[in-house]
Amino acid sequence: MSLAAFPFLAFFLALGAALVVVLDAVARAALAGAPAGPYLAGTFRHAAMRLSGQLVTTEAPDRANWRLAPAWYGALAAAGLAVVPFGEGMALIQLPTSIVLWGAVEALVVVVVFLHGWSPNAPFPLIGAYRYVATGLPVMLPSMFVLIGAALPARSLDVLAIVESQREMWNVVRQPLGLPLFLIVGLSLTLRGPMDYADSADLAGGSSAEDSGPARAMWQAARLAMLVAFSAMAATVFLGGYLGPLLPGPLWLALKTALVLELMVAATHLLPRMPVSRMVTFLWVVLLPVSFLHLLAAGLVAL
Amino acid sequence: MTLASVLIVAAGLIGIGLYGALSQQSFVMLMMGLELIMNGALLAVLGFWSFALGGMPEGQLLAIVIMAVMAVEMAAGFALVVAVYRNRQADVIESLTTLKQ
Amino acid sequence: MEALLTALVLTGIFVALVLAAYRASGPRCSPWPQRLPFLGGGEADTHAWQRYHVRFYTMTLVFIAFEMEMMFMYPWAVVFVEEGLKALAEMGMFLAILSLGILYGWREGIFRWQ
Amino acid sequence: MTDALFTGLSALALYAGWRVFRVDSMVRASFWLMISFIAVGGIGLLLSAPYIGVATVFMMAVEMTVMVLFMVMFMMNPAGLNPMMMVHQHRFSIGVGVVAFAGMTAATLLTDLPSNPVAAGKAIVHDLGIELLGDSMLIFETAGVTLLATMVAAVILSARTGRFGDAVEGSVPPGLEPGGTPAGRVPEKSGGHHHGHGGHDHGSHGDGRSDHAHHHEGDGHDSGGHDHAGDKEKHA
Amino acid sequence: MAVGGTPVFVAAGGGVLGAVEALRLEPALTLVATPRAAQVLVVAGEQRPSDRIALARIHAQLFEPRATVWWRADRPSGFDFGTGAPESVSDAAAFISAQATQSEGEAILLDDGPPNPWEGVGPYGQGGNGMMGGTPYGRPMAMTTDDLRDGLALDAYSATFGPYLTQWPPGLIMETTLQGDVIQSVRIVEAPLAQDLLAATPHLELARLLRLLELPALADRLVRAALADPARAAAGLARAVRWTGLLAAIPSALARDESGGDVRSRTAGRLDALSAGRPADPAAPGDLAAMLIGLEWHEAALVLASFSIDELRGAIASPAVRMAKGAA
Repeated sequence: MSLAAFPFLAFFLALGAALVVVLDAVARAALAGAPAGPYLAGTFRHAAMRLSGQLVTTEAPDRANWRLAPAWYGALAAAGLAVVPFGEGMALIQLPTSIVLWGAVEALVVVVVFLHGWSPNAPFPLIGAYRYVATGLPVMLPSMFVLIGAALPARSLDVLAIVESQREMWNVVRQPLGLPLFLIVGLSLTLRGPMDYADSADLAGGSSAEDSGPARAMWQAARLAMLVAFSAMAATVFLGGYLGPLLPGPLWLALKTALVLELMVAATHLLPRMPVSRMVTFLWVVLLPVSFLHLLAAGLVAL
Repeated sequence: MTLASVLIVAAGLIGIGLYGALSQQSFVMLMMGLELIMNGALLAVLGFWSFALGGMPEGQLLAIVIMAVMAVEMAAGFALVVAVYRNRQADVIESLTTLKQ
Repeated sequence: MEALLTALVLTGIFVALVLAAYRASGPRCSPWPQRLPFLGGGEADTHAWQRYHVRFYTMTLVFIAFEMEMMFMYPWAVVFVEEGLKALAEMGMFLAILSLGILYGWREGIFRWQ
Repeated sequence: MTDALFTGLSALALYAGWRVFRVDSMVRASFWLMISFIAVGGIGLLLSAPYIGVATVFMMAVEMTVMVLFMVMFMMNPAGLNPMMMVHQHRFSIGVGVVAFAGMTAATLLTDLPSNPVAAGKAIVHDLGIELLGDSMLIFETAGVTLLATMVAAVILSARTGRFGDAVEGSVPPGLEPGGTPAGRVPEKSGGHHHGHGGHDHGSHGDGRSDHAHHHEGDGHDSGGHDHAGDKEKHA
Repeated sequence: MAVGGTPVFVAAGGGVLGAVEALRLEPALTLVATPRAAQVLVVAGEQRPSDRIALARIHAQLFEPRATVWWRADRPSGFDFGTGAPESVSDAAAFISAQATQSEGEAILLDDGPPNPWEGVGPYGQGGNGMMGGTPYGRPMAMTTDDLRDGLALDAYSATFGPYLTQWPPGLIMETTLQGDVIQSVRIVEAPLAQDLLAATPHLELARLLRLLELPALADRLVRAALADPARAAAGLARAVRWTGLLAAIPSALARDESGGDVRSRTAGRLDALSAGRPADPAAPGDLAAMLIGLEWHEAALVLASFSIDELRGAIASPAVRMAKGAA
């Protein structure tokens, strides 16, 4: 453990989340053909107001799980970010198997999102929760293949070793299919755009349709935190993490994370979301074979 | 933390699991009991591996086998539940036993 | 051990944050009309909690069997470069066998809504 | 510190395991079981098993999610809105549980346990990888075939279109162009108006022919619920 | 993700959908899909007298302090709270946004009581008996029925949806029974309300569909183009929409209408109309309720959005079509 990483973790989560809000507003305004300024001002003004609203309940909710779901989601984001090294040896959680820990975070996200949708005892959240399980489970397969692919040249399951293995060449070059596959996983982890099966528009907000006031604000904040954690992980696994000339490591990581954030925001606004059964078939029949190919290619390159 | 303490905790998990597996009327709840027994077995294996086998890789392999057994048991068990429910509209163990006759 | 402690502390921080946010919020109790689940103005006959008809249940069973392969793959990845083509061949066989199961499931239509 | 963590995690594992059979909500029961597994995974970390420990969390989170789906699907009153106690031979089960625990504890305490702890700095995951690959392909082959058998068995038993259901539907190959229409949503030829509404478009991937067959076959087969449904509708 | 101004829920009635879409573009407001997220309820357009209770429910579901604004709408009797907003879109937006902080709170119109008595009933006082009986917490539990698709008789969830679901055409009320997320039976209680001319442009019809496919930014762009000049050919815009892969995301052969078109082909037709600057080709939904049966919820929403509101109204007008239960 490197306690020096703790302030970086806090900064990353806070600044990253703010950056996503800005990027989202800019992307949305640009696509809509409108100035971004007014949207941005409103967003920050209303975040504070939401926090003070009433915490509405439903007829017979599973209150503990409903109220704590945002906390678990945020904690998972933090735990995921904790395995990311901000500099040489500067990861909060150092394990010889830290990519397996990231995998566990992904699996637990499915649990948390399901609980969040199940607990209010209302139809739209319920449908959202089940939809998310349908896509959240199979989307873990490409994710694992991609991470294992990155572990091959590193000969280790440690994220630190994966970064060090990229000194000569970044994984994004060696394993070109990896980043796009991993981005799809990220969209699912953070319930965004084409993979937003939990909080969907056709369900009036899905798993968060019954959230009000601080519960809603916290859930949205946790989603942002997860987005930052995911982007940092993607930057670490594919873009060499903290590696880079001249600038200090954490700054390099921040820049690369911002780049991945931009990709994620763009994908959110530019790709449509298929009906869920189509997506499940797509995940198994298209993405899984593609990740097989990815692993094969990564293996051959690593040999 | 000694091997004995780990094994006692494992025994506790197995005991609770046995209680669940024997007492629950519903087939899916029975599977929960079985999983809990496996959980105890997993802990015992990890304890032995760590304290008594000097980190022999076969110990870890045994843990993986336990997990595989759990996965297989769950997949087959639930498939059976679906098949029975489709025919009988019930999931209690009694209906499974009548199915045998 | 440090990893466990770190995870516990991070979880504690987030739980505390969320609970603090709830504490600062407005009135607590909801009258009955406010508790009605949102249906765009309509009303439900029953509780939403139900024996929910999962439409993808066979897919999940295949998934847990397939996902076991991960348990084998992680350690495999560590020794892959060392063992070379032999490791590649073994994993290729393994995945090929499992893929048969997925192909069979696809043929039986388990990925679409039952 | 390690001892404190071990004690805490053990207590959590046992408490969560006990809650599994005491809560009314099936969702809570499954996730209590998951917490029990996570606690054991944590103990695994303390036992210097970084791979098995973390992988337990990963695998069990997934398995318990699936568990929840099926628990909610097939248990009456899945959310526990009405308190319930679905047990039989209760006292006997408690007795067996207690006796098993006492027996194993006694055995543990009375046996002279061997001691050979894991050496610090041992390449644990690496050794496991070498062990898995082994001299022959035995482990991977066995695991692969077992899992394949499980998958096939699960599909046959649970899917309605399995071998015991509509043989015709099952024998129609899916569309083979992965990029195109993966769901096999080929436009219907004549099946559409057979049952008078577009809803079954969805249920009839494969192709129009299979859809047609599906509905005729359904009347003659004794494959459970579908017939049942058909009968009800006729009566209504 | 929440971007923008005051979160408002618009309970849209008749003759106002185009104006509501214009309101959506105002940076001072963010239109949300659920009253749980809204600081202000905006009641817009002509309201059916029969929707009074639905409106009162939506009003009750807002979090406190409630604020209501009436915009281009007459108040139904009994709704003697809230303020009227100015007619013009930009003035209304500023006015509504200001109400968020000025409201003192409004009382709920509906009686405060559970739908069924439950407290103290039953052995544990939870309102139920046995495993499934009674009305625990004021509502009965769902019971099993046969299923259309795979023969597993699990619980069915029956509810009235609408008329204020923002993802559906305003005014549409359907009594729907679901098993899981698949529609088992549909009874159309009320047809959607007639809307203004702007709502019938291909731009706004596409925008409704794009929102269901999680492309809200492009939908806003379409609305902006429609507000500028709905008759002008917008080939570039149509291309931008096509490039998202929207047509590939829609399942093929979904909800065949009488002329043989499906959701995908109707959407493609709208895109062609958009790039040519003409109205879209008409389609005839036929038996709408039957068309929705057996569909997954998202697909059903896509089907509804793939017809124009006038087409839906026309299809529902004949009384024979209004009743359709179960499978044929």
